[in-house]
Amino acid sequence: MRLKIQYYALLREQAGRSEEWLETPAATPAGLYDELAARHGFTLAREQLKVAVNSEFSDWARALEAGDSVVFIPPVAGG
Amino acid sequence: MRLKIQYYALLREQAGRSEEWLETPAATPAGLYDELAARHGFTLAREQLKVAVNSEFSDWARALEAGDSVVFIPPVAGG
Amino acid sequence: MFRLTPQPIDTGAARRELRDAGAGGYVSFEGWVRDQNEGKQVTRLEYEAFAELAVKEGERIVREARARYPVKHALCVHRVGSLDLADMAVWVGVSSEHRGEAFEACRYIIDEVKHRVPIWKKEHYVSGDSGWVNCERCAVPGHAHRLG
Amino acid sequence: MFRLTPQPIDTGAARRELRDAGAGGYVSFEGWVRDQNEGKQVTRLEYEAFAELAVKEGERIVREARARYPVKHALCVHRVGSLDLADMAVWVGVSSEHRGEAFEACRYIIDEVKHRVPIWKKEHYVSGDSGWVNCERCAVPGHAHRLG
Repeated sequence: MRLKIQYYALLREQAGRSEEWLETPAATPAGLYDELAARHGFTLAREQLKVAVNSEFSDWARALEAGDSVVFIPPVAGG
Repeated sequence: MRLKIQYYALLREQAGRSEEWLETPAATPAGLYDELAARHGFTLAREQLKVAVNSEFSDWARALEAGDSVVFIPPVAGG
Repeated sequence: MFRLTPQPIDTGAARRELRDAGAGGYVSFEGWVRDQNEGKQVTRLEYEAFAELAVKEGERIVREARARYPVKHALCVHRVGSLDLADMAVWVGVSSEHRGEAFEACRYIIDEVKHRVPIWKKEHYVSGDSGWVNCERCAVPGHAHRLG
Repeated sequence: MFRLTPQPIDTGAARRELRDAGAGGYVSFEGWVRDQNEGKQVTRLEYEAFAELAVKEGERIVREARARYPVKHALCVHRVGSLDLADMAVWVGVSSEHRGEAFEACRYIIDEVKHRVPIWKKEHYVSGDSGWVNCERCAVPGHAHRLG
């Protein structure tokens, strides 16, 4: 399944890119993060993050579909 | 004893003046207000007012001295 | 600091007095003249102050706020004279390291100013009538207006 | 309403959007870049947003505030990009008939925005080091900086 991943803040720096398209066997955001954390050496644990699919907050166990756009959201610090 | 009285807001309108010098037998602000209320037809009861002597809040039973400046303070409505 | 002014309040200048390199939060309050009050249509207002005591009491309130909350700077400016609808009657600004104190101190100042500072407000209504706010029920009907 | 802007926040224009003939109280909050945070001397900041979701979530927060408190208007504008010391990072303004609701709603919006809206802040320090706020303890020391 082919997915689009966008990276922000610390994850963007650790991934060394703002986005990528990925062919993945991951069925859920949880599985996808584990795969990407291993590849990019992410230092944030999944429990510290939220996840968005197609620009809306999502459950980690949601079934991903081809073409979905996924964003992992590090602890925010607006204001 | 000669005193200076300044009037504001509703009391100024009811007294028809902003200030006056007055020769009075009143020994306290309480006595002075009763005298002036009778003369000027003030509609506010003394219990609704505060009083200032020489530009500082005062007790109604304070002993007035010659030359004191007295202001009766109707319910305020700033802001 | 507490000031009275017969001129429109210059909020830009007032705000600049609160700048501080260590301040991360800034809260301001503005009181605007509404087009109605207690069911009556208002056309304009007059504010009158016992200036000397108003400034003293206003300064006391700002000092109290600074003693209660660890803020960087706090200032209140109150307008006097004739105001039209939507004009600004009062401005309060507070800067602090963190936002909580700025909110609390700003709220404290405006609440106390409204209750304690010797400033009075006369409302003029569409009906042609007028009245001193908070003194209306006290006064004989029409009395204040007749002598005003 | 919630907006992101890469330009300095125009508070005068934002405030004008909140004018209302029936509003008697107006409360605004500004977040300023402080010269230090958690004991470190800050030289500048970068704010980065996941814009599409940030605006959605920000709009939700403002709608929640309006549902909780009977306010006339409410608006939040958040800056993104590179900011210097004393620059304004975020602005919240609320107008309401009476002041209590404006204070409550303004506080609600800034508190929720800081916790929920996907915006991140990278601090640059006098030491030459830098770090993503709230992620520092999570990250391997120096890691973020090395790749930054």
